[in-house]
Amino acid sequence: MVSAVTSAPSILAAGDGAADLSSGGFFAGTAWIMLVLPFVAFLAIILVGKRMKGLGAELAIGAMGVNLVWASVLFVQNMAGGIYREVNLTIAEIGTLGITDRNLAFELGFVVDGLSIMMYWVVAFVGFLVFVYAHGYMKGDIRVPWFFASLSLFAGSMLVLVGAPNLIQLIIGWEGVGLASYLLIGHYWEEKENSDAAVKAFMTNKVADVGLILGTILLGPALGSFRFSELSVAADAHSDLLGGVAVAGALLLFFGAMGKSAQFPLHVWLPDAMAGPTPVSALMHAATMVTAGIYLMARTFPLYHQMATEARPWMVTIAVITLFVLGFLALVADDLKRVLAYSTVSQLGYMMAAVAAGGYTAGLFHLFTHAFFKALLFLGAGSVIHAVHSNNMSDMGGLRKEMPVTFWTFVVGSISLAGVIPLAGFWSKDEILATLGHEGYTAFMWVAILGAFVTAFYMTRAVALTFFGTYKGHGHPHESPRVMTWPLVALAVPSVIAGLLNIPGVSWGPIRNFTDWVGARIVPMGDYHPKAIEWDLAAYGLIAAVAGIALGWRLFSPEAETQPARDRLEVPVLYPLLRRKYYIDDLYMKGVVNPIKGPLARAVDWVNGYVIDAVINGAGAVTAWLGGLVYGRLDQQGIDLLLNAAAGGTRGAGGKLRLLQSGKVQQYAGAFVVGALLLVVAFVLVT
Amino acid sequence: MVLSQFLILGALMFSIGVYGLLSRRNAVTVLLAVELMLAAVNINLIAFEAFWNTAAAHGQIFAIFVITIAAAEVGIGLAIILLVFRNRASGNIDQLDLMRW
Amino acid sequence: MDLDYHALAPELVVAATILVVLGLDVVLPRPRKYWTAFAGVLGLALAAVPLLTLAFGDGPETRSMLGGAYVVDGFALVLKAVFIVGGYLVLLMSVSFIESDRYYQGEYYLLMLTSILGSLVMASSRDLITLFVGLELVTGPLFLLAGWRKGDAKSNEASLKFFILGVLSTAILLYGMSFLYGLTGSVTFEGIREAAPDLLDSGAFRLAVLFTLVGFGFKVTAVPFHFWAPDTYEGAPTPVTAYLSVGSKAAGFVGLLLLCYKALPSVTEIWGPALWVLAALSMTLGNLTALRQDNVVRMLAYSSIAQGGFILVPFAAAAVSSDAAVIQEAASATIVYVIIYAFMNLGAFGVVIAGARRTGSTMIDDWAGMWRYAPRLAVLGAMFFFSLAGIPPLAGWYAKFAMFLSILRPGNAWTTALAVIAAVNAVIALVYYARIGKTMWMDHVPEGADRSAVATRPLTGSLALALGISALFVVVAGILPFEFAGVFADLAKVVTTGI
Amino acid sequence: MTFSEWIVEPVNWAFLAMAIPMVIAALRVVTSRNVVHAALFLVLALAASAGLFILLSAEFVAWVLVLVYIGAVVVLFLFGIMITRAPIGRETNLSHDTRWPAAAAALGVFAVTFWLINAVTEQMGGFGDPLPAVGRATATGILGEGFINTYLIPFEAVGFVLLAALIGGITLARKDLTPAEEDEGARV
Repeated sequence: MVSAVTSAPSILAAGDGAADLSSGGFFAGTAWIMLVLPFVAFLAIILVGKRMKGLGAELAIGAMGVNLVWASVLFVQNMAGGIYREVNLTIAEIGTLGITDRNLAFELGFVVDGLSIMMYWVVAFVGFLVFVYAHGYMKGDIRVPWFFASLSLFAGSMLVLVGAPNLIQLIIGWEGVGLASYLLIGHYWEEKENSDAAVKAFMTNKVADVGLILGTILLGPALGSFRFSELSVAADAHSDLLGGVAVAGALLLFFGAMGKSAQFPLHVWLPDAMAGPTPVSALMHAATMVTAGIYLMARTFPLYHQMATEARPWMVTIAVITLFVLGFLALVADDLKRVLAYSTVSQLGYMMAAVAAGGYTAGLFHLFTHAFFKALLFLGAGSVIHAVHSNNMSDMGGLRKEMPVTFWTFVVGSISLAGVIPLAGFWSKDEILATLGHEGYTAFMWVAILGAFVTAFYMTRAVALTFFGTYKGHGHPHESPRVMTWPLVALAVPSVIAGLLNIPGVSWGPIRNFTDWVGARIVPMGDYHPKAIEWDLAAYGLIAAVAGIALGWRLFSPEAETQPARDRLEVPVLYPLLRRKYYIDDLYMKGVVNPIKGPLARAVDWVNGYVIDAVINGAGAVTAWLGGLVYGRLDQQGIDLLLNAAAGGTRGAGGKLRLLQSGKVQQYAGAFVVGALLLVVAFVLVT
Repeated sequence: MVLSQFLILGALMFSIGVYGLLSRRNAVTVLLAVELMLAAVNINLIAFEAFWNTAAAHGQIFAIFVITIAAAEVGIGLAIILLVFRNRASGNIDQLDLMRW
Repeated sequence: MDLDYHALAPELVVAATILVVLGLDVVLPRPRKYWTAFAGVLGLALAAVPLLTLAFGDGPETRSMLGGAYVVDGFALVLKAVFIVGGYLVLLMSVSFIESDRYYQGEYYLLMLTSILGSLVMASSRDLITLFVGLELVTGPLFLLAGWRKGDAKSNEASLKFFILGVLSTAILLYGMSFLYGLTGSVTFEGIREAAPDLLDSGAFRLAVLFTLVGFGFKVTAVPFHFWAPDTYEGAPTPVTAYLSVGSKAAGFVGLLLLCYKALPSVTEIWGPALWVLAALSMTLGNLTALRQDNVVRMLAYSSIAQGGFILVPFAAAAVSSDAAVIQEAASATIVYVIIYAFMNLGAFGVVIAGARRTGSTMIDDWAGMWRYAPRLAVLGAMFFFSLAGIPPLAGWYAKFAMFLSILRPGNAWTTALAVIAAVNAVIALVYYARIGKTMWMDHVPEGADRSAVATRPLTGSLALALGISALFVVVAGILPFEFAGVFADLAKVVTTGI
Repeated sequence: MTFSEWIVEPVNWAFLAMAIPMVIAALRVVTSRNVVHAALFLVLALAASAGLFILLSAEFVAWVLVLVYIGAVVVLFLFGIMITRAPIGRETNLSHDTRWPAAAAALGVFAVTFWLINAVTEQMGGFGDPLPAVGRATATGILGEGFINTYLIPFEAVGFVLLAALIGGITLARKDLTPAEEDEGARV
């Protein structure tokens, strides 16, 4: 029942912003290939993967390579001048619903505009490199064809999601991403822990999906269309159709996004999702899955920016809690991938905060740069894990000599993530800070700056514990094969330079800048762009980053690598307490006894040797304690407790209800009669 | 004669049937109680039929169907009771709690 | 007598099949009794032929006979098709099950066919008497079939419990119907519909409507009229349970549809809130209790209670609206859900039968790691359970989608609240469906279980055919749901005409 | 119509003469400690209701009731009682502890129904008026026509209900033969 193909939506004429956008020519018209190819690869791998030399990897890589070509051409075209094209195929008419008399339709199609081109390219680029890397990483693993098939399904679903011109197709892609992530996280399903993690991810996402689906059902009928283009135009025009449902719909969609993008308190699945093979983590954290929520927010940005302004403070609050509170957890984790996972959660908080506060470009730019350095960090971590056969940093150390490529690229990624000028992370984070400040969330801006400090701190710790000091593992680590190292290098380059694409106020001649690229939408986004670099803000951000690195280095440098430093990792709550007790003794000795012994002679030494030391140690201890508190109380106990209580509550209720089933037929009959009687009494006597 | 006297009589019979169904231990007596409830239905039907006094006599036809179906149900019920009795040597239904929860 | 034999042909074929089965059972010696199964399956397949000629032939859309007491229209045809196909699948599942034990084969098929005949009668009934007799024709044989494993005390008990609560529900239903007739002076749905608006304020009329609903509430296992279901489902032979949870439940919904939309559309104030309560209770209680079940049949029993609640949801939507389009959509949502539910639940029971043959157990834990030794069965199981959970692209998602669409359309606070309850329940349901999926796919085969020796071919030919048909439907309807949607929209118009 | 107006009508005496024994018999059905007595009290209650039907000019239904119920069903009951060897004679424990909740439920049902019927009587005056049908005899022919015209399908369907009940009931209730006995039967 496929009917009319519309190359451009009828609404295009109404959106004045789209008037100067080109339709993109051949590559935009055939962009659907990108949505379809991974599924072709998926089927092909399932069918013939086992019999191929690379066990299907070449099919997955090939499909992704073609996608990368398409996405790159579109990316370059869009640099020179904005592209907009939307194609919708009507699959079925649903009919009218709700207050408008417009016919709702179930449509499939694809959209090519600044936002989707950026995402196509990120998914294709990161995906391609991860696939190549995985070819090396998974050598000799179990179920390799199945793994690559699932990986293709993962990327393909994400592309369907990104290319979706309407909410329905987005949901299809969304569920596909969830399904594929379930398969991949549980790839080593022989271990119960892993399959539990897969189920946890699936369940948490499913809970959030209720919000997305309800939001769709609320917005679509009210507007009379599921299309994003119509939603954007209507929101831009402050249409009455959306008036009543905008805030509720926006919050419901946001709830959906919270699940996929791991916003507090729905972040619980993401750290456990480490159970999957490392390439999956890299893909999941950089390009697919977790970015889906941010993408949804960006896709429906006009709704939030123009109509649902009441929803935004709530969203910013949740995002800032996410970025700040959950960053601490990375401080106490021993599992290298877990450190990176908590870092992702925190960075997603940055992106969400930016988009929610009204910084469309800022959020997307951070998504863009984060994709490179986070993929790089995960692949680097994978390389290390591949070498030492352990996820734990307590089994690593001193690897910089054995694994120079991994080491240097990992350092680049870390510094970029920490936000040191002029690497990519600095510029994108700076823009988020500027947006928060400009939109009036000043307090949150300072929290975010503090968050940057924490980020730098834990990344320094991770680098120090992994690559410096002495090796504590077993066996002989060695550099990974070329197939794994060159993706690292390929990712390191954009991790360094990508930030230059969007320096405030700078336009690079014919290729313009990132703001212009993602601004190619059906209506102008109308978000804030700083005209020039705000040097004071940049300085604060930089100071926070450098301070974090310095503190991290001070505490975890090879010289400080003592048993107490380890204890701080392994006994997060207990250790600081012990440490404090020690302080009191110390204070008593040095602060009370010594000054009396030699008040003046020791004064300089005291200031020099103690105050500075104490401040540094104290700051470190407090941060670590906070991390321990958040991790131990809030995450491990609080949230899990909440979830367990919810689960236990329902199970408990189920248990109580179960007792109703006594087995005695006359009790059943009694319930029957009383039930009937109550119905009559309720609806006869009361009304 | 007024209609309500029959309806109230019907209600009384129905309630007595409910009591019997809920309180009797023996399966056969439970079945007897159900027959009382169906008798109440028939009283209602015939009384309403008399009240409307239409030519087509739907109420009486309905009542005859109820009687026939009830007879079939008794046959079915006794067969089941017999079956249970054969396996358990008891006609008491409050001992039937093999399956619960 | 104005009989339209073409319109009556499905019923006549089934009735003739019953007599043929009876005759064969008398004539055939015991070792050849399986011919009765063959005759039953064949007869039911033949009964589908006139359905096709009626649906796609040139005749009138609505064939009314016996003074309007018996009507064959689009609504009746589609539901008859569901009953016949569903019955066909149950018979296929029964073949090996019944043959494998010392069951009475001929009588079994005779009773099963009689019950199917009853549901055919119900779908065409347009007055209380035909509806009631049809309902009894559905239920009566099932009381007996539930006890068909004669030597098994559980089966006996299942039968007796089912029977006692069944006759109680019949009595309450009839008491309600007697008032329905008495207050409106009519037994036809049309007459009741005309008289009902004047009786809206009458308490006795409310009692009549509610008691009648309770009678059907028993059939569709609405809480608190559901208590028989878990015990009976567990104790009865599994194919009978499959039929109970699908055929007889669908018959109950046909009764409810006719009663609510044909007879009582003008008094939605009475049945709407009542069904709202029943839907909310059934979904919640069914799902919560299902969470705690260790036996897959019992879990399916509670899940089917919860699914019944989902099917009741659109009624509440129709009750708050006076917009014909909304009411039609609600009716269509119920029909769609019933049809899709029939296939996916039958499929699930088929998997249970095969799984029980393979593992010798219906405990969920004993099915752990099934994919290792019975991969096809594990795939089918995951498919049907995930379809029941409503995960696209399996048909179950569209059933839930249509249900949510219908309940959200009126935009009333009560319906929205019910939608929220349904949404929460949909998530809860996922937990236990996913759990069994996980057990089959991810857990280890239990220690010491020898899976190689027990029936290595769990899928006998007829069972495989039944599963194949169900699976095909679940996949095709899930991928192309909107192809079906148009048909149901028309059906809903048929059901709700005159509102 | 007031009670004094009502009670002076002779036909109402007839009504009471049948209704009072009927209710008493019904109560005995559900309270008697002897199963056989309970079944016999059911006969009495049904006979009284047959009498009421005649009072309401529904003779055919009344005779069907007598023939089908008293003639067949109750006999079936008595057979059932004897086969299941339910103690013939007094049994101490025919009702169990749930009888008080059961009584409460039953009273609730009666109270609600009674109240609603009264409300109807007040609302719709007609229910309180004398019944028009008294003295009118329904021609049995009307019933016959109804069965083979309007209600032909349920009439046939009832036939199948009875067939199923008969065959299924026999199958379920009969004692299973051992395989050896079966072979014996097969050869004959």
